[in-house]
Amino acid sequence: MARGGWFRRPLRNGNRPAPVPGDLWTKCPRCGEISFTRDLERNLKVCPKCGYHHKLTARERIQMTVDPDSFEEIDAGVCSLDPLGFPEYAEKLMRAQQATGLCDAIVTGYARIEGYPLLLAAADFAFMGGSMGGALGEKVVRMMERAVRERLPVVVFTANGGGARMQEGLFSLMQMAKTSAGVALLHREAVPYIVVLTDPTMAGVYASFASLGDIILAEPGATIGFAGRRVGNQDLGVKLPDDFQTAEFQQRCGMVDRVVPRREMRGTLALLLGLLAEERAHAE
Amino acid sequence: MARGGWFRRPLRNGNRPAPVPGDLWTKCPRCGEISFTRDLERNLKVCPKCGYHHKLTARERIQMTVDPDSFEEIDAGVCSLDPLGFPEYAEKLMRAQQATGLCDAIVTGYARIEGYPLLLAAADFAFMGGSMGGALGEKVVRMMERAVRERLPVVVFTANGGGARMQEGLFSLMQMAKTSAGVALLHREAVPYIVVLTDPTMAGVYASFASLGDIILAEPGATIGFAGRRVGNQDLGVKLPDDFQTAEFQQRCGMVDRVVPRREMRGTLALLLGLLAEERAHAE
Amino acid sequence: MLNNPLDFEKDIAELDALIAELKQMGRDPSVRADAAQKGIDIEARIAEVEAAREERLRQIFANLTPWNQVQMARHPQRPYTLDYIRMLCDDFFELYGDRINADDPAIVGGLARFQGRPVVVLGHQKGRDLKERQQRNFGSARPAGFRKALRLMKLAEKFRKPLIIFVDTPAAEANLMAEEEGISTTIAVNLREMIMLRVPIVVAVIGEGGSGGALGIAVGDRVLMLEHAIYSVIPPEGCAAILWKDRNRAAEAAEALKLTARHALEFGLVDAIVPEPIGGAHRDPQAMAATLKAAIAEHLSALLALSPDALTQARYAKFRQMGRWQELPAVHPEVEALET
Amino acid sequence: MLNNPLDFEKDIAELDALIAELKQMGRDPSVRADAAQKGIDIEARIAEVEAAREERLRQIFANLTPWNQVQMARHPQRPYTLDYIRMLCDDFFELYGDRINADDPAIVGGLARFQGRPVVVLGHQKGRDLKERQQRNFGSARPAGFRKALRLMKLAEKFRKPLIIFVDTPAAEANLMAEEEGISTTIAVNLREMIMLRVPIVVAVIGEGGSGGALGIAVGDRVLMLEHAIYSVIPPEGCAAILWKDRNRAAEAAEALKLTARHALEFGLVDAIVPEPIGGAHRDPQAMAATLKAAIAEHLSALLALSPDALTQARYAKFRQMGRWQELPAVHPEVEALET
Ligand SMILES: [Zn+2]
Ligand SMILES: [Zn+2]
Repeated sequence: MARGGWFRRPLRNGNRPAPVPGDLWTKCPRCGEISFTRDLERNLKVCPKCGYHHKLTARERIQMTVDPDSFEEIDAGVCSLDPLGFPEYAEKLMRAQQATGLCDAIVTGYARIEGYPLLLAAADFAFMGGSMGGALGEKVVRMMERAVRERLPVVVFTANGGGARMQEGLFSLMQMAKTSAGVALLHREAVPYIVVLTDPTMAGVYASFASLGDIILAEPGATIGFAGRRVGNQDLGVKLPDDFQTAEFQQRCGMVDRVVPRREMRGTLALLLGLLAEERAHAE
Repeated sequence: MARGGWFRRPLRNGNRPAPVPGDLWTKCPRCGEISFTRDLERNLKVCPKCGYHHKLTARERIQMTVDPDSFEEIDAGVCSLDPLGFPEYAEKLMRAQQATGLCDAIVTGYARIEGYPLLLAAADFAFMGGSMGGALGEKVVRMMERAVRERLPVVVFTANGGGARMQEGLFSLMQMAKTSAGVALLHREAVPYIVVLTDPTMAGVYASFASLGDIILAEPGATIGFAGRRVGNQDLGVKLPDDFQTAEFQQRCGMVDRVVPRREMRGTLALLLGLLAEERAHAE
Repeated sequence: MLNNPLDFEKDIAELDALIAELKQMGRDPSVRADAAQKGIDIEARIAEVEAAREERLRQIFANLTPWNQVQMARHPQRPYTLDYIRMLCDDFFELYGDRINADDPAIVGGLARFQGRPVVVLGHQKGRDLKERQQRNFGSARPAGFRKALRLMKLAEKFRKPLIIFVDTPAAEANLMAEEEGISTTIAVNLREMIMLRVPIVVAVIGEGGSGGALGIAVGDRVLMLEHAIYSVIPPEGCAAILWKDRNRAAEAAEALKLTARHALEFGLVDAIVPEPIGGAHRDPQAMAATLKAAIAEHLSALLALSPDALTQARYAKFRQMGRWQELPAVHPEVEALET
Repeated sequence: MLNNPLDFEKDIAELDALIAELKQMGRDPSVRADAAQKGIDIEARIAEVEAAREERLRQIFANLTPWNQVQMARHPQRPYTLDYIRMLCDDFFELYGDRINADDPAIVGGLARFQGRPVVVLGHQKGRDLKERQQRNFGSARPAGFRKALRLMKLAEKFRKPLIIFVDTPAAEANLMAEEEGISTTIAVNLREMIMLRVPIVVAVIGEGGSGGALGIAVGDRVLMLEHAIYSVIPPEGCAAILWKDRNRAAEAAEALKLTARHALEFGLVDAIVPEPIGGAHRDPQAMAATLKAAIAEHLSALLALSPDALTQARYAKFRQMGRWQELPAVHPEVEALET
């Protein structure tokens, strides 16, 4: 898939096209509250009435999180292929690229948070549900290998509702092993790795690099789990808890360290980066 | 406590005094069956009717398990002290020594099982419930350190219903850390460590070296657990399973690899020693 | 003869029945006499039908669709992990429990000897009859199963025993309890730990390689696939449900997913295909076991020549390169600006 | 002033009440005028009573019985782990969960700064009010708590952060669920892993050091005990029940068990006693925190000078030598035979 003309504009301004008039207002999917989109954005896209955390694009997430002008993207040109010739995949890919201005469902790069340098990844649900194909896996591993070489901590914002991208078949399943191999390197080399689970993080992504953080944070109310409610083989008569497969449920089950509201995320990450920052080994 | 005259005879013949006439018959505590003691012994002290595994003394256990004449005791002279001046402890100790012919509740030494050399320990419930004081801890750690030096596998038969020996106060609690430190050495040095949980194994012993085996076997029906049924803080209204704190319960809970009848124990240990025997590292 | 033939096995089943009938006739003296009088040679007739059967078998199995492969991989009479362990190994001593809170019978494993050498073997275990199938949860492992598997892998590493792993699962368990016990986390931890494990790992996909539940014990130095095994990111039924909102289009999905051993080998995602007896492993388990044993032995012996560092480096490199992508030239905003 | 004084604290409580009353009088102008007329100097009277109070306090606390020490260690107003973390550390960021199946609020911990240096802190946490006490299970940790503690210890080791651990528990949880989740195994694993942990570990027993539940997070390079803390292999009530079938003889058992800080230090089983403000830590938590902080800082700085190998070797040696025994000359059967 060659880089077409459509590809340039969104990449250059690094964001979605300007909102059409209908986007002036945004309706909260949880409580129905209608807010000025601009007000909502000032509130970090958190519903002022019920606290619902709207999904963010990868670029919005990065902008909200890192020090101004500190983000330096890497591997931006890594694009998915259609190795199986899977029905409709090529078209879907192109539409996702056009809609998001991204090559694939994750953006990686260098950044600083309150001065602390790090490598950061942010997934974009709008790109085919944030699903993990060969491009995503490659970008994640490259970032992790770079983190090991340069001894920089890694922060990953997940939003991969689709888990592995089935259109890439067994290749996509293997991204679970590939990204976890990256984490194994970080782990062996004691490079700090912080995961922030955002809405939604499921299946093959949650069952690989997303649940391997030294510290795992999550946004309030985010859907996080293995198999979708309908996909899961639920035993008859078992009543699912109301908060089944949410951030809060996962914290109760011991999988998540803290549920952190978006407003506190940047400060929390800065605090953690400071606490985990490398020191000279004590006399080793 | 000096070594008294009473001490010599039992140590020399290494076993209990000959049974008094009343011991000609033995009643099964589970099914009430009365057997000729001699027949019962021929049946490895397993009730021919219900399969109940009678408790064994340390020396009986060793004799039943190792190759004839292969056992060579070590550290036989390590004796408990009464570091707290605890009420009645000195007397209890002396009575236990006289009754069992042992210095303390465990016997350790070199042995062979179907030719495989190993270090072996067998606890003796008849010695103050097999409880763990300073002597037991010291003997266990010495054996483990020896196993590391000589690269011999370790097999431990536990039967420590009392757990830590409260008469030695905090000293006895620290035997949990001390024996587990021994296991940490075995673990780090990759020396095989097989535990056989026999009736009963509880509390401080089960919560230290007894549950740290690479492979954990148990005798059928053995009582194994943390706190005694009455000591445990059972929630009101919770019905305990019938087999609560048995070998079978612990296997169901994932803590025990296999429940092995006494008749198969020797063969099982030989098989495992063969499978775990050291080989040359493959090109390391 | 098979009890529950698949659709495309029905011809064979009929020929099998005919052969059986002829053989029974051949054992009846009066029938034989009668046939002889009529000039009918029963033996020759049997030989004819047997030849036809072989021919038909060859024909059928030369033209299996991907969906047929799915059916084959799930065949209820296929040998399972414990069957292979018994046929390939001696002195198997099964170990139980995850040392956390359970033993999961959907994954089995233990110590054994393979060609005389102590190894650790493990794998998913489906059940043969209804009761065992339920007890083993149809081979769908819960978190305790993956933890037991990891415990055995660490045991293997500690005592420097090679690992032989059999994969055969529809998927990992996904009910409420699995979620509460962190099924995702457990699988992820296995993936991370297997990559760095310092002993040789040979994996054989013997039936269903069902997504994360399979991969969670399948990060091997060599991954072999039996000829009729499948390996897929999603069950074809689930894929059809997502794509076309119609689980009945599973056969189409199976086609699209390219989940056969042949595809996995072409893609470089598995290392070798282990051929099955004609008609599938279940028609001659002993022959299948012999072939599989030879394949494992060959790969294991190559791996045993490597140091632990070389092993883990190669394993990392193997999984690290998986996936297909392209890299466009980096986009420089200034250049773009000039172009516009 | 304390709300629920212990028996032996009652005198103090009464004097406290008297002082409060006098002070209130002193604030009332009419009362003051009246007193001045009668030649009563309220300030002097307050000073007198305060002196008497100090004297009485000194008297009482110079003569605490072991049972009084047990009561002090369990005092409901004593500072708990989270109080000390807040008073001793900055930037505390609590971490949750064992990554297996739960978060146990009976053990708390996280990252923090101690004198500017990043550390990992953790400890048992009792509850202050009834609701919190139940939520935290009275500081009795379940398996998930010990697993969370181990997870944090491994985090500390990975990132080379020293560990500061606060011990304050009546005992480990012992109900059916704890047994099903392997409370014994979990404690044992912690003991084994702590011995080899490659970062400094300073432990402070701040209240109740309750048997295995305490030791399961207390294998430190330095183990400090607050003056009125206890450390025991068994609760005195349980000991009395076993010895005399009478839980009410707990005071005698406390005496026999020698469970005070002074004894533990004499026995060489802890490394130092941290003195408490007169009357106990709860009478002046800030002063207590300052003393404890200085003690931890001193020990930590000595440990930070050691290499990981030196640390683990010393830790092994420290716990390996614990216990008292004697060794009789080896018995040689031949010699025995000659003697007989
Ligand atoms: Zn809302
Ligand atoms: Zn019986």
